[in-house]
Amino acid sequence: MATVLAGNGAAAWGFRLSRVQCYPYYPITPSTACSEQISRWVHDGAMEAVTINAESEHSAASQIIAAGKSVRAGTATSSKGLLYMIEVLENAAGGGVPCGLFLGNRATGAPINIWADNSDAYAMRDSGVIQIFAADGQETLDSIIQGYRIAENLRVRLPFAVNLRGFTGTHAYEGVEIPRPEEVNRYLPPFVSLHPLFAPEKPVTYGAMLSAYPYRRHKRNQMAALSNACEITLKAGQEFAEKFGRSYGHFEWIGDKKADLVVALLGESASAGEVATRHLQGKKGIPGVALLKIRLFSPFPAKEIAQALHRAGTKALVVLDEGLHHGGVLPPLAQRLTTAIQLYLGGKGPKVASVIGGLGGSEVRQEHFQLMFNLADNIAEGNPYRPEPYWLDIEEDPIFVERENQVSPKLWRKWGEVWKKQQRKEKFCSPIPPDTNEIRIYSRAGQGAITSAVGFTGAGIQNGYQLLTVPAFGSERRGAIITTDTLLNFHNERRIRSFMRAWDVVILYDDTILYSPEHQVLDGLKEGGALLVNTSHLSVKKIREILNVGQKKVRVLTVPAEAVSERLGLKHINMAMLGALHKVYDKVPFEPAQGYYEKNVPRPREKSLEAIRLGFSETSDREIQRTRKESRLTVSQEFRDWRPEDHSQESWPSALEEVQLG
Amino acid sequence: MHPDLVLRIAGESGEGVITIGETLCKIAAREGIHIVTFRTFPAEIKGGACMIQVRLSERRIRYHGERLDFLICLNQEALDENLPDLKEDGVLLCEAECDLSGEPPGLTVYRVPFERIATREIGSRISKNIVVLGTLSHLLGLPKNKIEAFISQRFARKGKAVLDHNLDALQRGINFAEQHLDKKDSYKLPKGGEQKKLLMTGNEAIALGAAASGLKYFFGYPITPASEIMEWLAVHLPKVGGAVLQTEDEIAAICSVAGASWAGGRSMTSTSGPGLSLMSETIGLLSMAEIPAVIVDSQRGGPSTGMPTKTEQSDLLLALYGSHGDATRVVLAPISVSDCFRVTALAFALAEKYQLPVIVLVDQALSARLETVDPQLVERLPQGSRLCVEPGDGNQFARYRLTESEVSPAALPGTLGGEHMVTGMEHDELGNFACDEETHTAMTVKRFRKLAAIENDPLAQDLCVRWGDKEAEIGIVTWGSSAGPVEEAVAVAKNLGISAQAIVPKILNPLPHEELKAFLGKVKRVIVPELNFLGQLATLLRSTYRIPTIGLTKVKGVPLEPSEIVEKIVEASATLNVRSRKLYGRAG
Amino acid sequence: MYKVLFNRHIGPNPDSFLLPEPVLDVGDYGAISTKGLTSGHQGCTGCGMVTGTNQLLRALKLTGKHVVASIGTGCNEVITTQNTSCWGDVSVDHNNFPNTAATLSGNIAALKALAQAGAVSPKSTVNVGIAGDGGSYDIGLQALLAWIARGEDGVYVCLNNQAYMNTGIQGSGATPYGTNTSTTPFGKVIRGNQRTQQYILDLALAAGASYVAAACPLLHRDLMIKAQKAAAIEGPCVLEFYSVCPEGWKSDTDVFHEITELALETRSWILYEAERERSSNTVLFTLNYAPKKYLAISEYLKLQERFSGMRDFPEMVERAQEIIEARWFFWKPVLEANGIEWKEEARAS
Amino acid sequence: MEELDRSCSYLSGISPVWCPGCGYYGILSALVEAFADLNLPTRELALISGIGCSSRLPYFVKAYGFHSIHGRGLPIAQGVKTANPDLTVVAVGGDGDGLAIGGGHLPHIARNNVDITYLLFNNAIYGMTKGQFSPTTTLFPITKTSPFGLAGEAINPSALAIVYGASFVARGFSVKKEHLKDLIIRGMRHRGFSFIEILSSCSSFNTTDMNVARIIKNLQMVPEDHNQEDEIEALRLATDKEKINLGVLVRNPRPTLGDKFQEARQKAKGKSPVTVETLLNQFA
Repeated sequence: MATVLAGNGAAAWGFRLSRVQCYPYYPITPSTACSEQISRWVHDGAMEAVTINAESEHSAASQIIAAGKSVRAGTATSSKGLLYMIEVLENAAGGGVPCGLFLGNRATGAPINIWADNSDAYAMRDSGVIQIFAADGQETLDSIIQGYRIAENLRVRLPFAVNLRGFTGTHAYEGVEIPRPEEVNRYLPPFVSLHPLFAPEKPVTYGAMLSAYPYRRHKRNQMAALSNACEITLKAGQEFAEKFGRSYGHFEWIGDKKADLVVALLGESASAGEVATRHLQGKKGIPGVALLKIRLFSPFPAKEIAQALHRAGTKALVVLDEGLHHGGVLPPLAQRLTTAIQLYLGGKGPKVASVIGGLGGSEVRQEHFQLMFNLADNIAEGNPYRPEPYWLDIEEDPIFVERENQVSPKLWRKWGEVWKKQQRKEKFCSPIPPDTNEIRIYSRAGQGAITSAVGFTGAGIQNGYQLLTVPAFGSERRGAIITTDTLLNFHNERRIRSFMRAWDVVILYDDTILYSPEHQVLDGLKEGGALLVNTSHLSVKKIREILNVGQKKVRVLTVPAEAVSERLGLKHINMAMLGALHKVYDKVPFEPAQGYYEKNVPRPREKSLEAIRLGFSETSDREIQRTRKESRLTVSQEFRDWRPEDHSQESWPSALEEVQLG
Repeated sequence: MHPDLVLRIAGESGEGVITIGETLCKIAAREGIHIVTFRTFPAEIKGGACMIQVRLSERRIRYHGERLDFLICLNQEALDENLPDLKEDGVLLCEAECDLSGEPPGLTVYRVPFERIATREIGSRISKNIVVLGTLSHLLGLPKNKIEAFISQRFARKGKAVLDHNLDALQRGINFAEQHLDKKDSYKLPKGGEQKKLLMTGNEAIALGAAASGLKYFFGYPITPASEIMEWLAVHLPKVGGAVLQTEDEIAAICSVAGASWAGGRSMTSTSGPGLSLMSETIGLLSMAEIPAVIVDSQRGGPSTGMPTKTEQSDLLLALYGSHGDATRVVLAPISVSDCFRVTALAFALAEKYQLPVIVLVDQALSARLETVDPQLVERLPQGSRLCVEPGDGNQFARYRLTESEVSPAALPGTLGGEHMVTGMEHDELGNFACDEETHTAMTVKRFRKLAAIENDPLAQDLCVRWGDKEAEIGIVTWGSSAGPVEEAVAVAKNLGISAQAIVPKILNPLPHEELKAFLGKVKRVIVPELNFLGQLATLLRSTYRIPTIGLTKVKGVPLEPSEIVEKIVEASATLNVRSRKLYGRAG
Repeated sequence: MYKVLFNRHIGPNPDSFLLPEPVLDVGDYGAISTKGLTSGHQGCTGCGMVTGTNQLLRALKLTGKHVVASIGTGCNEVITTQNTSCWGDVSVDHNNFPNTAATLSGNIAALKALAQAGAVSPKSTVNVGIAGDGGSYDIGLQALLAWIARGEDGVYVCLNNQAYMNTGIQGSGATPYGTNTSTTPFGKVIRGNQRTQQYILDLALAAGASYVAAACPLLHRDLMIKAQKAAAIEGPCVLEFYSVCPEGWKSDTDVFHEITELALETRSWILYEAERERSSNTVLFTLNYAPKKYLAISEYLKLQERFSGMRDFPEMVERAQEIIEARWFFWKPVLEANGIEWKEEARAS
Repeated sequence: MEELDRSCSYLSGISPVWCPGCGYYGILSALVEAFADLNLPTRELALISGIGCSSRLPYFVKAYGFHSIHGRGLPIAQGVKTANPDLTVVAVGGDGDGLAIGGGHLPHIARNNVDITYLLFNNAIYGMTKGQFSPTTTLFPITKTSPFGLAGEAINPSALAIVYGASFVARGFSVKKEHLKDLIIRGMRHRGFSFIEILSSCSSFNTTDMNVARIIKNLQMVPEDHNQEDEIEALRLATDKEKINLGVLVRNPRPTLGDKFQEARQKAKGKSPVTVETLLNQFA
């Protein structure tokens, strides 16, 4: 039975199930929630570990390294926090300390940017840490458990890091299977300290200073240990699959077995790639396509990947990097793949083109993958291509250029020949029909929209659907307008984690959002979709007027959620809105969902449940009556129409006589 | 023997003219004679012409009389001013030194050297009025002992010396008259009834009526001619446990009334036109917040400061419509002093029962005039009280609950469980602000239906006075103090052989439609005499009933005279057979 | 702030109101063999730090507990672990330069976790962090103060030789006024170190340390008593050792004794300790040494070439003296109670 | 927690309509906490207000409330207290309400020493009408209706009240809630007219005059040894140009209007009971 967890929550479960004994932490967006969850468990006594409220990431890293010599230790961080750790993390690798890290990947700035890319993970490439890239919460949880298994292997004894893309991964709520602790215990044996510090009978010295000869020997051994991790990872994955039924290797091959065109990348962005790949697969005129989702980045499984590409007969490989290699020829992943192909396949390997995208929270969407496959196709046809990276979503330097004057003359002089020979092909770039249902909530920060969306996700998962909820996350103040998106996938056999941005339902938690010029709430709403507004005073007609809906086929519904909550004495309107959502969107049936809510709604439970029920029943697309608590005036039409008697209209036989005659 | 005696005493302010009149009235009232007085005030506090006219009658009267039977003048200026009003065969008592060169031949003249007697013989100019009294005692047959008793009562507090001084002056007056004046005319004090009468001014009647209706708190600001109400209450209201406060302005006065009334005490204020203008905003609040209050407006010449000491009936439209928005209120207009008393009581009854402001319109002439009233006045006063509840049921108290009767039960502050808001904003039943269309419509309807309910309330029945032949084709509609001259005029017209009838509604908002409709349905000409330029009642009648009216308006600062009305009646009777609307096209 | 109390008694003090029993004097232990630092280290001749560490480790080992030392990078680490280990019968965890206190913290957490798991007894081990003045006053200050603030149970020792010696004698936060170092050279315009030195024990006390003490290897009884007290007292305890450095101070290698004595007599190094009673937040200060005769600071400057420049500038010497007097003023109540003059004028004339 | 609950029972449950960041929230909370501290029954509380942002306050408090017309809160409160002396009457109003349109009432209510507590919310702007200058605007002279600066000098409300002879004058600050609560309690305990000026920032239209940072920087509590009967010293404190003095400036008890009424009744009452009939006799 899957539980609804965000990526951070899944990571916390990973540490918890791995029986981490020492967990120092220092907060940094977007991975803080993992530490928060563990602190909560430890303070509640649900998890037995020593947490340390460190004053910096540097100290947190020092602490896992110190403690990691005696017990199982781990921490979570991101971005600059990781960079601050790297100084000491090398001591973990050099000192052979098998501690664990969870990284919510985030840009490293400057300019400061709190959103996702792989810059921080790329920055730690040379610190000797095992780097695993997970694509979702489930993989994160599983990878952390496997990570300790790999790291503590006697042939490895190195620190490891599990990476998950910030926000779209760390803050995406979805169904995660939490393995049973006793099964994990069988898979992951207790931590054994090879050279215990706390053994008076055998004093040890860690971190001694070495001169050149012992130093170079030590480093060679360290490299060998890291190389061993490659094999051990595969083994750990296989064993994990045997025990838990979910298999993980060095990489995942998605798409055609024989694939002329391959796009390679790390981590969560594969969700969108998967949708695009499946869309292109088997299409007329399109050769075999596949997505190479690489999981183990360090040590890089070069040989295995080269073999896979060779087996698939790949002609062109496009590598997406969500980070840079400043001053380098190619970005890190592209560089590693190029080297691998060159080393193991020589001239027989596919041609490799590099694409940089997804920086600083940029979306990597389905259409980007379509473009990349298109590019690969061009390369496979023998057309020239850029030796240096292409960029995604840079208007002045696009992948495909139709006309010369589209880009600057300077650029055209440089790449005009390439662009002339390459063309954007409709068969690659046709729009992908949505295959899922999607719901978008516009709310104000602090209104509890995420809680309700997560509740809805849980109810849906309980009813056997795959759901994913991704709240937009930023540096917004309380009261700013934020969005929360939920995706429903009815194809149980396929994992879809990527939004098409075609909304079946759009929900406004606050009717003032209707007036926001920055939020065009009708954008992306499907024909026949529904718009649900929390309002006590706007009529459906008025809303249609404000939005200028016109003849567009859109259902508009309203719910007086604020009045409902106020009546019940609830602070937030989210529970009433949750009920209303069920009324608007009936694919997650209301009756069975209530069973889930009974166990999971926030306190006070009874009132929340009542709010859900009232929200459901009070949602309507009719013109609403004014709802102003009990003081609402209920008076008869007759009463309202009463006016003082008009005596002037009566006839006066006597006094008026003269006037009429005149 | 004349059934009526119209007497005027004129002189300079400070000469004790009014004391003479009042003494005369007092003695006459004790004799059971009906009295109506009329007096003018100079704009100055001392100095300037002043006079008091007293009409003494055997029957019930509402008018102070048009032509004088008896004129007493204390100086030349007064003589020149007042002589034209004296009947051709009237009596003149004047200062001996006055020049009577243009004197009409038919007069009976008595000349007395009041000034000399007072200054030379008594040695005090201010006792001149007592000398006059002594002279009058002889001429009109006032019993000496009654005058002495009155003087004793009046000067007792000032010490024996003063009292003796005045008694001496009285005696000298009587002596002079007995020695030098031969009674040549037939005017005597009219015959009195068996019942002693009470003598009071309109203002006093209002104050007394308020006290009798349970007034507890009075807030006011001095203004002529309404100040006497506050002055009287300031002395007497604390005796019955009430309180009077002179506030900083009329706004504070009416606001304090609003507060005190909301807190449960019967409260009122009195003012004149300028004050009512200031109070207009709060009248809207009282109407909106449904708080009872009684406001007395003693009208004076306007607009603006106008003529503070002169009478006029020009605040009718302000009283009816003043304040922005659809503000409801009741407007009452008494027609005589005894009416002032009962109408004030009615004002409290209606205000409390229907929780709205009630405006009582009187005018300077009515406020200031002394009139005799029956002591039975205080019996069977109109009664009405506020519908109060003690909720205490735990629910939020709905102050403005919509009910069948349109009157929402109130909870006075201090009542358990009755916490509520009253507000000048449009509100829902709980008193919380609400400005949606439904609430505003419903609440406005609620407030106006109270007025409709008042029309049918037993308290508001029989508020029309009618005189004359019920079949007459000439009708007169008037209001307030103009009723007296109209009553006289109808009688005069009858003597002239013209049949006319009159109706005087004492309630002007809501109008007594049943009675007015019946009246207007009978008559063919409608004369509307009133003391303003615009013809404010006529305007109201024309707009309400779409009838043509013949206006009779006067803005001279003095009351209408019956002869003016008779003139209009004659004029109207001449047009009865002419079928043209042109004649009646002009308003007012 | 905390309430200040003074111990009337001046001298070594085995008693503590935080402990039920006084700690033992070194001589009271009888024959318990301890190792301290073993031979083979690469410390300079006349190094006070090695002596201090040695005395520290011996004192801790005397208590019968296992000692786990988390040590920071610096002379002390480099000279004892190069290709080998001179740490005798204690376990050593060297991690990095800035994170001595954080490493100490990690090891304390590990001990706690192991104790939770029932693997070891929490009282069986003393966790001690050892760093130099650079690692304590400068780069490691954040970690140190945070460790104190967290209130973890351990001992932190700052081996203060008043400059970065391992990297070639650069000025640190603990370098005294007027000192000539390679980054604060005695120039023609700027004459030596212009900063007034900081005092780590003041910072530690302000951050909430349970016990702080200043010691010098010359008075080894006092030092070892303090080390034992720090090991026994619950909560974060911070010790600071006066560590003579002939190389950095440019003094003769055989005047270890004289320099330390002059430091004490001129009061440029004050031996004291302070313990904190947490419930009432009272800190009891004990002065462990008061010179009979106050020597002028100029005497102290004589033996060390690092001060050679300032000797010729009376106003600088005067300033150095003022710094000392200002700090000594704190002890006025104790001195008066013991009939000792505290004023500057009272110094030998 | 219990404390909070008790003061909450004085809230009507209607959510205030004030802007986010408005100082009036602090005043409301100080007021209900003062009620809770004094343990006043809600039924004996009467809150009277005029018009303005501050005058909306009675809606939010569970009590007998009267939201009247612009500037007239004080005379209405006078009427209420006169008619029912058992009520605890609190009048509230803003600087425009109390010092501009209703400014004429203040001296007389102070003179009469009506036993009410008057909270003057001084935010130095007309907030409800959205940003026109008020009688206390100084530092923020460019408003919607004074685009080229102000013509007049600002009024100092506390000084005015002292000069008018209010028997209790205090100045509070909406941010200093506990202090303000204490002032309100003292004002309500004072028998007679209690004038409390409450400085409060208008977060939407004037954050300059009542700038919280500026006031915090410049404020100073009235010295403990200040003689509250010394009106000259109080005036000096109220008009201090350097510092903003908070606290009780004047406390000078004297007979109230109610006392005067009672005295008048005693004096007017003769030996025999007075009825309408006896009143009638004087006209005989």
